[in-house]
Amino acid sequence: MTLNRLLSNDLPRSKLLTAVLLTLFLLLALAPFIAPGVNALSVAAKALIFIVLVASFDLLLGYTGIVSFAHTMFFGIGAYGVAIACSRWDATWLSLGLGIVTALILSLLLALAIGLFSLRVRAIFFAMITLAIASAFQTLASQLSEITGGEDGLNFRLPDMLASGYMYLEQPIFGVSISGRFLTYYILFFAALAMVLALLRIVNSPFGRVLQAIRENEFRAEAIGYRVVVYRTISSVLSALFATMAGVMLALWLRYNGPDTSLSFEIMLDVLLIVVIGGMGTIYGSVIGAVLFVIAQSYLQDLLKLGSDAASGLPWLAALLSPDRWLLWLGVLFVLSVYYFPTGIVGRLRNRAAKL
Amino acid sequence: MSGPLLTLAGVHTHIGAYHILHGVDMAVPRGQLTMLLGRNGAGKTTTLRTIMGLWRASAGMVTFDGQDITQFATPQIARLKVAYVPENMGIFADLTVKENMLLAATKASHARDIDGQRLNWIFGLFPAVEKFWDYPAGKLSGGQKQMLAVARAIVEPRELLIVDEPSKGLAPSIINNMIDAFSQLKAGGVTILLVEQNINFAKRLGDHVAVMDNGRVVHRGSMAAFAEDDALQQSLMGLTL
Amino acid sequence: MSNTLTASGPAKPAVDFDWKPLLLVPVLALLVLPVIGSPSTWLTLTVAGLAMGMIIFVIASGLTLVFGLMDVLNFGHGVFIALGAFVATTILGVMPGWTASPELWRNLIAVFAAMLVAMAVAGAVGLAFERVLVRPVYGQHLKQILITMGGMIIGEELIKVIWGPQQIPLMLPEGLRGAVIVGDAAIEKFRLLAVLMGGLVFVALAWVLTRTKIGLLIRAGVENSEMVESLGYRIRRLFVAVFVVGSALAGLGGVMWGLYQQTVIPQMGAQVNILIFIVIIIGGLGSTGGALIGALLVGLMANYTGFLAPKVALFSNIALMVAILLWRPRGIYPVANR
Amino acid sequence: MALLSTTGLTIRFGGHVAVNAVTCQFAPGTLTAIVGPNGAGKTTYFNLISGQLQASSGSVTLDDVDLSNLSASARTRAGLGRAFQLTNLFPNLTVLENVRLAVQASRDGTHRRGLNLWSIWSDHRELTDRAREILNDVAMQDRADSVVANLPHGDQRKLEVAMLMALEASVYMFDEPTAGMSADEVPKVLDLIRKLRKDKRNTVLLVEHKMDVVRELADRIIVLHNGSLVADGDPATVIASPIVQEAYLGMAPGVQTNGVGA
Repeated sequence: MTLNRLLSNDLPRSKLLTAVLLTLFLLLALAPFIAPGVNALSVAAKALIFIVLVASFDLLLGYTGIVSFAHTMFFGIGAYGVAIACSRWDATWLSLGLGIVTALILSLLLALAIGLFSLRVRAIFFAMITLAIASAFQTLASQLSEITGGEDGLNFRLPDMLASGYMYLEQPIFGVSISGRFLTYYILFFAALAMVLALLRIVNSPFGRVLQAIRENEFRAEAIGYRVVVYRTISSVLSALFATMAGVMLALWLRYNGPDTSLSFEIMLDVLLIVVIGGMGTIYGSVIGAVLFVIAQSYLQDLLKLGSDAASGLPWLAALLSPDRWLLWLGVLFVLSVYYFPTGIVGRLRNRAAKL
Repeated sequence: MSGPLLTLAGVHTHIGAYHILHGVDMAVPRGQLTMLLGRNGAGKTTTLRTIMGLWRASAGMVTFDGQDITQFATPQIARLKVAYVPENMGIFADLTVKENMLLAATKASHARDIDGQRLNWIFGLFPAVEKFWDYPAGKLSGGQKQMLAVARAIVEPRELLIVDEPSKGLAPSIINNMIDAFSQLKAGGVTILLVEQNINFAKRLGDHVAVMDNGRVVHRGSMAAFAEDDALQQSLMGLTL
Repeated sequence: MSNTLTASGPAKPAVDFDWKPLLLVPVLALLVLPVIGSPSTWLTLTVAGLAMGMIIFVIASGLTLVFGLMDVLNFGHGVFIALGAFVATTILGVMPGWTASPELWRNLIAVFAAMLVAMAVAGAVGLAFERVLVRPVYGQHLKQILITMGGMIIGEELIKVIWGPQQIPLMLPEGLRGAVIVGDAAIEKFRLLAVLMGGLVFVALAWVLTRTKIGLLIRAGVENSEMVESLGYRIRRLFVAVFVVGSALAGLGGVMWGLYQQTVIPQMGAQVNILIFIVIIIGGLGSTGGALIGALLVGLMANYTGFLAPKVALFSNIALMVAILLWRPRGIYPVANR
Repeated sequence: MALLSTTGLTIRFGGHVAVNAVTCQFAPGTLTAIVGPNGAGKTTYFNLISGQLQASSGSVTLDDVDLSNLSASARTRAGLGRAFQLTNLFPNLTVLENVRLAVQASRDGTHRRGLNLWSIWSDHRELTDRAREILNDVAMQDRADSVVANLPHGDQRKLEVAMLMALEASVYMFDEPTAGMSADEVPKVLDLIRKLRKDKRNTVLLVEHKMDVVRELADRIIVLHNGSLVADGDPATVIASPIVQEAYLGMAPGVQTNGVGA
């Protein structure tokens, strides 16, 4: 019952889906113990970051029906907020906090400005306009090198308690040293958990239902008395704030930020792909999609390299299978999933469960 | 060849989730004027759009001149010399009257290629078309647009002319023009299918009548008999006050 | 009914051409003159801006018609730009005798050959793009955005497979290098050629659109494609033709853009795409004349701010778009029924 | 005392006057049918009242509040409920969710609940209970969990009425509520509309072609023709009036259409 409430009465509604989600939850919760290696833990941390980033985008795309290409801009603002604060000031909790708050305020204002401006123009312009704004922002970030470190980005230190050299216990537990790194991972884990549950709550609130109504039939939502513009704008702002927090998580983990790490258009494409493959308008889809994607990205490139080596007799095939052409296969996967898999993994599993 | 020019047999049409036509059966005899009457929402416009291939019949068959055209695309149907004037008239507001006419003349690539004799005859029927030849069509009044829409439909010889509510929103004098034009066309051997709500207009023109209700044709017969029978009109159309 | 058209006597067409937007370009150019100060710098920048604007127009014209005619939002248009530019590197690469020749006519033939091949290739790929990616998602905007975006990623990666992922120089032929000196201002020769080419494309497009039956069909189709079909024309076929021509023009624009920048990279399509979107939003979706004015404004703005405040160059174009949309929310020349 | 009134309501499209200076009052507890030939401006008049179109001139007042400059959604919040000629629902949500969205938007201040981000929707029992009550009223309780897109047309029309009932408006506007319905479905919808009138504070406006329906339901008829109000009165008088016979049945030359009733 409490679990039910924690999930805002929005249960997975499919046994298989429940099993998958439970497995992912345990994997991520125990990642430092299951896979103590530096690389494996980074994969898990990246999955946590993407879960939040994608789930926040789902609020916009899946629930409100808005296509925005400016989502990584807010992700970048979160990461830069932490990076700039911690590299300019001392590595204290105060600077970290100030960085986060400033980033959230900036995201809020920007999202509000974009939302209010888009009132003036037709809905189909929104995707194009956000694309232009995101691109301009990325250029700006790499050019204002005094502040952002330009193309090189910023390396910075965090409070000592989060450093990998900071040991909380002298002896490792189950072979895992309880370091600042360990603590950072669990901060990310619980932050991600809390934010996913919060998003689940928002989409299942009276507000969330109005968003769905707007997605389904904007005209009618307006006609029964909802101010569509207000709801859309709030949805954009919330989605931007969560994306900013995902950026904060990224910076906490990497202790570095640069334009390619958090602002690149490729990340935006990844987010789109994950949300489509996972299942738009489900939140759970973001969780499954993000984990699958991060694992694929980390290990499939190795697989491609194997294929490429095996095909070395055929130069063109080898070129197609080169790990550098990872994005090519991503693109193909993307197109195929939009055509043949429009409800995504979660949609498929739920349909199957409903038919049984 | 005898027999009806156009027939519909058991035609069903769905628009999205909505089932609009529930098995329409009707025949449009050659060289005569058939009126399709009925209340709003009875399915008249959907029937015309299904004939034109703008909506696809989900069941049943449409034949034209003995040929099954149910699966034909709209342009293919138009090229069988079927002209269609939709309810909103389909005027290209950004183009001039001349350009609107030129578009309908499928064989002409310039206005000067349009059959001059036919054009003069059209100018005689609808003087406004000549008068506003170089105007953007969007500037015309509603009645003038309706005249242009019909003029456009007959700029080339047609076998079948399908018009959705030609009298809608027209002043009485223009209605007389319309009636005159349709009579002349019919005299020239054109088969005409009109949707109407205006019974008086229908009475003055129609040879045959088909009345629709709830997505079906519920009455077929001669216009003369229908016009005589007030009770029938009332029961079918609910129009008599 | 109508108060203007009921007067008797021969009616003359009302002259109500919307001329205000035409003033935008000269007004913008004159407004920045005092800011820049030096007239010769201003002239150089203005010519550069017009050249860039013309190139952008060549690319944008196809996209705006594709949108207008079939309501298709193509986010993959940029891939044809990059494709055209890379094809040009190959063609100019196999014609060293022609590009290095001191004779201008040989240079020009090399450039035109590169343009023609680039257009042919981009047009052919455009045909495949329309068939495979766009056709299944007619009428579904969300899917169109996603699918064509996916198409652009695939195209960009395939370009990397064929030409490699790195930046490739695209050198101007001998005779087109250097500048013409007008007073104190140096005007690069290629920019003059770009203005000329852009002008030719505009005139050709305008001629086709206003003087031919095909153009009439396109304009009518942008307004009401269903009625065009009811008159017996196959609008889909027309649309495919427009898509192919639009892709070919993007390929042509790509060659010009590459020569203008003198280098090409696989990502150039995505970069230019953003400018193109700004242009067609400013111009009014579906309007060729609007696209021309929008492109010239964007080209000028990019060059002026590139000189005055290079770091905010792209933002200046967004600001321009915002200003125009506040003035006319549907763009400079909104098309009826859209 | 009029609940709703329009004063000199006019809209022009280009040179065409679609609704011409229509002045009319609607008292509480009445059901007025608006009739007229196709193209007479009935739906346009509706759109002007409900705010889907902005008038060129003239005003709309509800309970002495001028609505003329308000958006459609603000007018709904002020108490104008409107159903549409073409079915206009949230197709991928369930029947219950559709009605609950309307209950949530209803007039007693609860539309603000839409801005509640932090409660679980299904916890709002009072919304669900009210929605189920309304579904009971329209005899659709067993359809509550069906997805709207899969409903037969008649049920979608009934749901349209149910959503309007849920709004608890003071003025209910129906644009051909029985269009495209099979004969056995029509009486059900008419019963629903009758129910709405039970509360005497309400006003119902109805655009309708079917004269049998109008006769059965309306206690007043107004006739629009070419955008102008040409007749107004109780059904018997209006139906008997020759000018209406002409206007409605056909436009024989000589019909005077200007200035009557306006």
